[in-house]
Amino acid sequence: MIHAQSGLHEQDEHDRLQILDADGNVHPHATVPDLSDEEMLAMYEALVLARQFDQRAISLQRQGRIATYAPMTGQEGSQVATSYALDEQDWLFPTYRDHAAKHVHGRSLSSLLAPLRGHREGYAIPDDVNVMPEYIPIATQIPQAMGMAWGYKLQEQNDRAVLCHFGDGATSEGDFHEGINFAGVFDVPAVFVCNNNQWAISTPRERQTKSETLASKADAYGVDSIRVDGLDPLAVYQATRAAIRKAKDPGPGESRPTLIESIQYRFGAHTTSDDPSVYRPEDEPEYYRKRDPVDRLRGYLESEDILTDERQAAIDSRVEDRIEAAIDEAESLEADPDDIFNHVYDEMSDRLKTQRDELRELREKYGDDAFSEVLE
Amino acid sequence: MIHAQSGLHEQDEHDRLQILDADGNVHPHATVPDLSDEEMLAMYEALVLARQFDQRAISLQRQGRIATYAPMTGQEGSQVATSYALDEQDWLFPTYRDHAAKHVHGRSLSSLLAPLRGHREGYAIPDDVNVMPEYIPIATQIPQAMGMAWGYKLQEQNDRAVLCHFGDGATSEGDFHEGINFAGVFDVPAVFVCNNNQWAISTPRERQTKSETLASKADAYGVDSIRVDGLDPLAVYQATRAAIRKAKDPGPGESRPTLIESIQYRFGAHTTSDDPSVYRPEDEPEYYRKRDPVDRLRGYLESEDILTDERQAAIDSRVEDRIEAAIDEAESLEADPDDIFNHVYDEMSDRLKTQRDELRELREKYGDDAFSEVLE
Amino acid sequence: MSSYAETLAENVEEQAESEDSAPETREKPEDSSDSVDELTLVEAICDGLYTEMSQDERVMALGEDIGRNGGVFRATDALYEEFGEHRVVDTPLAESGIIGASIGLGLSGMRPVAEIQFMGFLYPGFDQLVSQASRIRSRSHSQLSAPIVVRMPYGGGIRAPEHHSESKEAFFVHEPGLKVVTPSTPYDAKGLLTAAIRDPDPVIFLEPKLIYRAFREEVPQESYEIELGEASIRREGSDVSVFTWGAMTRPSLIAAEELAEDGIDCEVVDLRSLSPLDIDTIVDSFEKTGRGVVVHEAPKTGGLGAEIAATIQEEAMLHQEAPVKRIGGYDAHIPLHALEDYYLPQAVRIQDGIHDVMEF
Amino acid sequence: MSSYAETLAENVEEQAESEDSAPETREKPEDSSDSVDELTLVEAICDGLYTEMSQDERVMALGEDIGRNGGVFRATDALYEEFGEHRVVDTPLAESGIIGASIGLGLSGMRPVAEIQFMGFLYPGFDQLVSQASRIRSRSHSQLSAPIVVRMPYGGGIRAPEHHSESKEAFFVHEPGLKVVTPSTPYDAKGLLTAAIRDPDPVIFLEPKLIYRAFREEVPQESYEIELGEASIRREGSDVSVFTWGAMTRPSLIAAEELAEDGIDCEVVDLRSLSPLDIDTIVDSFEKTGRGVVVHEAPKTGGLGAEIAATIQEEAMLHQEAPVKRIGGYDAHIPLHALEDYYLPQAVRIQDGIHDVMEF
Ligand SMILES: Cc1ncc(C[n+]2csc(CCOP(=O)(O)OP(=O)(O)O)c2C)c(N)n1
Ligand SMILES: Cc1ncc(C[n+]2csc(CCOP(=O)(O)OP(=O)(O)O)c2C)c(N)n1
Ligand SMILES: [Mg+2]
Ligand SMILES: [Mg+2]
Repeated sequence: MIHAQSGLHEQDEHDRLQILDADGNVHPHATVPDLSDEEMLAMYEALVLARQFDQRAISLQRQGRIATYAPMTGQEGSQVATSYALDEQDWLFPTYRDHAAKHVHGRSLSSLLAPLRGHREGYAIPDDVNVMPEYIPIATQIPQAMGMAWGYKLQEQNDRAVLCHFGDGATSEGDFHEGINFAGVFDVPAVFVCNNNQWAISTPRERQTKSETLASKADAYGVDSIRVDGLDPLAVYQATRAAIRKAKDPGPGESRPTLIESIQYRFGAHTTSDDPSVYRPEDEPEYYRKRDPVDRLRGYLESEDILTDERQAAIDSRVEDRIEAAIDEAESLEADPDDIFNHVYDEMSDRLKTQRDELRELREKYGDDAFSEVLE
Repeated sequence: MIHAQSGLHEQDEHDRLQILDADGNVHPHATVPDLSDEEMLAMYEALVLARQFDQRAISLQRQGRIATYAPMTGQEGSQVATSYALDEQDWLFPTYRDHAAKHVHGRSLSSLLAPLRGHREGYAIPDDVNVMPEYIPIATQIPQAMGMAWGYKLQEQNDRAVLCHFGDGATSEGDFHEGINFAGVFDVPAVFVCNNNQWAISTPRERQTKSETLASKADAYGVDSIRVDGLDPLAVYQATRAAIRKAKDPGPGESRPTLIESIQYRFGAHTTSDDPSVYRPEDEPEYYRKRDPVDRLRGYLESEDILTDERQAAIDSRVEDRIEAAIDEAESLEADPDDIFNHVYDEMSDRLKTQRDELRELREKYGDDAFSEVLE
Repeated sequence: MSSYAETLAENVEEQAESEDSAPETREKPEDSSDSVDELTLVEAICDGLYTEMSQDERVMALGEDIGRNGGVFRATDALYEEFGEHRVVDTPLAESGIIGASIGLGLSGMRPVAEIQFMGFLYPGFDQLVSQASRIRSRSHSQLSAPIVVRMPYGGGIRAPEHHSESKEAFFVHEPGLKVVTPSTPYDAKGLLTAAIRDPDPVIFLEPKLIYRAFREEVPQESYEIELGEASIRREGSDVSVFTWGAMTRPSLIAAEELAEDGIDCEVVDLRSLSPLDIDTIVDSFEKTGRGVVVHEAPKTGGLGAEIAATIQEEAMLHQEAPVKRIGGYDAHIPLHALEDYYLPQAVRIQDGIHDVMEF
Repeated sequence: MSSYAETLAENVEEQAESEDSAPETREKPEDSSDSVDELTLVEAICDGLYTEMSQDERVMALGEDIGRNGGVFRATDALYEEFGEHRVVDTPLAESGIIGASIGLGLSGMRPVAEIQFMGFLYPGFDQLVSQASRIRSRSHSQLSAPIVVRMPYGGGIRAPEHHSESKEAFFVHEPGLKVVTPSTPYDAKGLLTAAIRDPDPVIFLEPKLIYRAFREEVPQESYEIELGEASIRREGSDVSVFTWGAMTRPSLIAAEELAEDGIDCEVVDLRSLSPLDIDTIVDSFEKTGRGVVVHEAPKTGGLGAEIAATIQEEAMLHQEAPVKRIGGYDAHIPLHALEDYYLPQAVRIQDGIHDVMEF
């Protein structure tokens, strides 16, 4: 029963940065990051939003209103915290699971839903938002994020860093290796966040690699690394903030890039098409549910009297409204068949023009129903 | 002057296995491998042959009698030693530079020259020789060697191991990462030998990766590793032999795969098309030439009275004869244009048959001169 | 809704259903001689693997999530339970590793069947497949070979995310040393897979995922081979030849039936084997009808339609009553699902194209 | 020896010479307006890089051994000395890393020109190029793009080892979002490279290494562009159109001259741009002559010749007096050098093929 063991693998918590314990109490020797009450509350609200968004998205998928969705419950604490640690001008390279990270760094909620409704418009990035479209082919974003960070360094835009997300499974791909090796060689201002949720679909972390930890893989590239409790938003914030600082302004002997292993757990399925009961024990998530990042931050904020019942109620209702509005917006998007051809090249080639015109004629002749969307 | 430093990087020798010192004396605490005098002499003869072969090959290339050649002088000690450490049934995955390793494990000298004369016959492997055709695309052999080792393990052919060569540059490729990671996960009987000759064409080792050592990259895969003085044939033999033993019959707590970093130096050019004076200081090889593997083994054998002047003379003349014979054999090979089509599939497709017949007709019609080989 | 769209809708519902609910583990009957099962295409693939693994110990499956999970499309359903973790192996997430390992396994005497989760994720392993597996034979003067199968779902139409709807068979067809096949029916799926596993050379086995569960067909429980390199005429006809493969076979047949009502008699040739191509069947059919279309999902430019059209004009120009028309994906990336039905050849486009060719 | 073989022999000798001896560092004259240099093709590439890097700070070069070593073919000769290690960068040995990095550099505002040492070593980076760079624009709805150039020597004929003689342009032409060009003269080399660097989309710049040093031509020192997407008619003729590109342009021209003596008047069209194809020029030429051959080094099946033949019969079938003949590499791996002259289209094969087409 190799598989069944996996969740337990990461349950020794002494080897990672933690600020809050499982109940949201500050560890005796830990220092809480220097954030104002408002900032703490904003981060908490983002967490509540993320949790709520995830549940709504799953049910939208069940209703056939969006396509396959990758849930993030259990991982949103780390996502929100890493994006909070960014400065506005920093870039974010997200995966298909990093909905909350994207939103916190500026993407609208409706833009998160648009691709799930089949619209590539959701990947169009407003000029003032530094979030790449999500990466689905595993690990491909790593050399690209490295390259962008390198580019900013070459251009001496020293106030910019790049943060790149990927999963535990991604560490097995060649692109992880090549990207982080380049980062070490060219000493680029990039922060690599490995969201180790302990499963790559059905493959547990310890079948992915015999490496003791994922963080230690950074040694192979002369890159700094740190392990952090990914269910502790404050710890993730602190580790990421430090890494971003170092990326932009390394002290003597410090190098710019950092690999952060954020140890998390995927509470739910890999995607809405996945059934984890086939490959992992039903009770495996229990341990982690007791360390729920939302509960932990709430616990802390309540104990500090930062969060009151009133504030919680206000947050809940704002979150509710924003998600509803986002769904409405996403569902009102209409697709334009010309867009198939519009974004292939800066200037449309003659052959593409001919093809576009052909499709226009066919639609004219037979009507759009002849092409009607399946399941819509 | 980043480049100019490179050779010095590896000159602290305390971190690697050594048996012979620079002059061929046995280090005080070292143990000489358990090899008979005859075995020692055979290994030495292979070294002399390798050195001689290399010089002849370079001059054949100068005369236009073979195409671009990758010299091995300085590295033959390690090549010969690794192949000596193999059992007959083990497989070898060589690169374009591993002429001596191939020969010691069974490939004829003329088969080494044949591809350089443009004949793929040189890659045809006699049934009783377990040497793959050389790999030119860097690092591609690593996952394949891993796979073969895995296959033997699955088939419980526990007396078989696979040895795979590659260079320092190869460690940057994704295939290095993926292959060795699999080796750790599936615990396969493979020995990976990184021939760190400190240069990948013009790129020095420390621009290849910021990793402290190449051996330590194995930690990222939970694979054992060792650094060895690659200019010390006895040390390389000992390390490889131990790794092969462990691959086949791991002791309790031992894992099968090993990464050996064999620290060497390329005395000459990358290939006969390369001019190292463009990118590295002329005197960089000096340090290593003083540690010449042939001289060191000769020194040891002489001091032990295993090698006498007579024996040396006999070796020299045998080597000379064998190389001459090999050149004659390689130069007598004739190419058959049908072979273009013969080895694409097990059974030739109709289209290939048509194409073969077309070429036959053209040759008939216009004569082979119309296709005459350039430069021949 | 066009009839093709309806057909699609059925497929996709079934698909979605089976993906969202826990998969059933199919029972294997004890005595399998002479028996047939009614199987879907993906079940027939699983059955083909099962049959071959039962008979030949050297055959093993490897890939991402193919073990306990049975593959993301359940193509290896229950094989892990049957054959154990050494013959049905979940690998690390690394396509070059998977294909490179398969080559090595093949060299050691195994018969590896690798799964790549989607064609769009093959590319990190492109080098090992296209530049390495393809050449083991030629570079060793036939002393060695790479007896591997690389399976991958391909094609669009299932509302999938980006990079999940690729159809780039042309890449593999252009590389000497590789064979490429794709079934359009459950029966063919098992027979082609069996032949692919037994073939001593590397075979790329493309699985049209749009029709993984589109319909059932009788599939013998015992093993059988469909020879690689042979096309199948799915519908005989005299007016125009439609050359297609994989998931496009069904809309082509639908279009043919509709056109029959207009008095146009289509011959529908399912190529099955994309490399080597069954040129004889292609040319014979064309010489009979004098008109042809090629239907595929891949972008038109540089797609396999070009090879077929070029071959026809080379071999049968004097029979050509009209240009061979290529009805393909457009020269753009396949869009997300709101637009993918405009991108993929629909029965309506196929009919229209055939009309064009008839009226030339 | 045929005249083509002689031409080749010259090239190769020059080649070998320049590879075996220390390269000279070419001096750049101070005032470069209106001046011309007599350059080889590889020098013109180097000059194109130099000119563009001098004018645009965003342009940088990266790859294996392109810095102090000036590239294994000296295509970046002296650029390291001129622009320093931050703009002419030796990377680790990792093609996916090089192309992935280039995409990111492009996104940050740089204009990276990546060198892949030989086309046969591109495949580890295939995913980043074909599946990533190609889509940055379409997946971001044109908000982002990948303004990168990927240069690589390609083609056979230089007695190179295995994997050094690839000619797989068809792979890139089939992928939407990529542009593909290849020069056949020094003048075009500089002009196309300049246009490629300035293009906002990813451009694959294929360098016919067989003719890197085959001949010299006047090349202006100042910068100029040759528009991507435009073919060039190298020889006008009325009897038959020869469509070719890269290193095959020369044997095609040689064949045309020989055939002129037999009274056959060939038009030789150097496509230059393989994606997008200049279909107008191709079709116009064909409509004029009514006969055509395509000459390329790549394997015939699935090669670009198929696309050209398919397009011609689609657009100009009624002008077709003979099938378009494809004179390509065979459907086998290019052999080692003892046989490569049998594999590559030689002038003799081209002539023979044109005779076939004339006599149809
Ligand atoms: C190159 C590539 N191969 C395979 C896949 C299919 N796939 C999608 S998600 C996934 C698992 C990823 O695991 P991990 O990196 O741990 O991220 P997580 O999903 O757990 O967040 C796989 C195999 C893919 N998207 N890309
Ligand atoms: C995938 C790939 N990229 C590039 C090359 C071109 N190339 C040939 S040898 C070489 C350097 C290899 O260096 P290293 O691995 O250190 O081996 P060495 O030649 O020093 O023995 C390069 C870049 C190649 N053969 N394969
Ligand atoms: Mg994971
Ligand atoms: Mg080296």
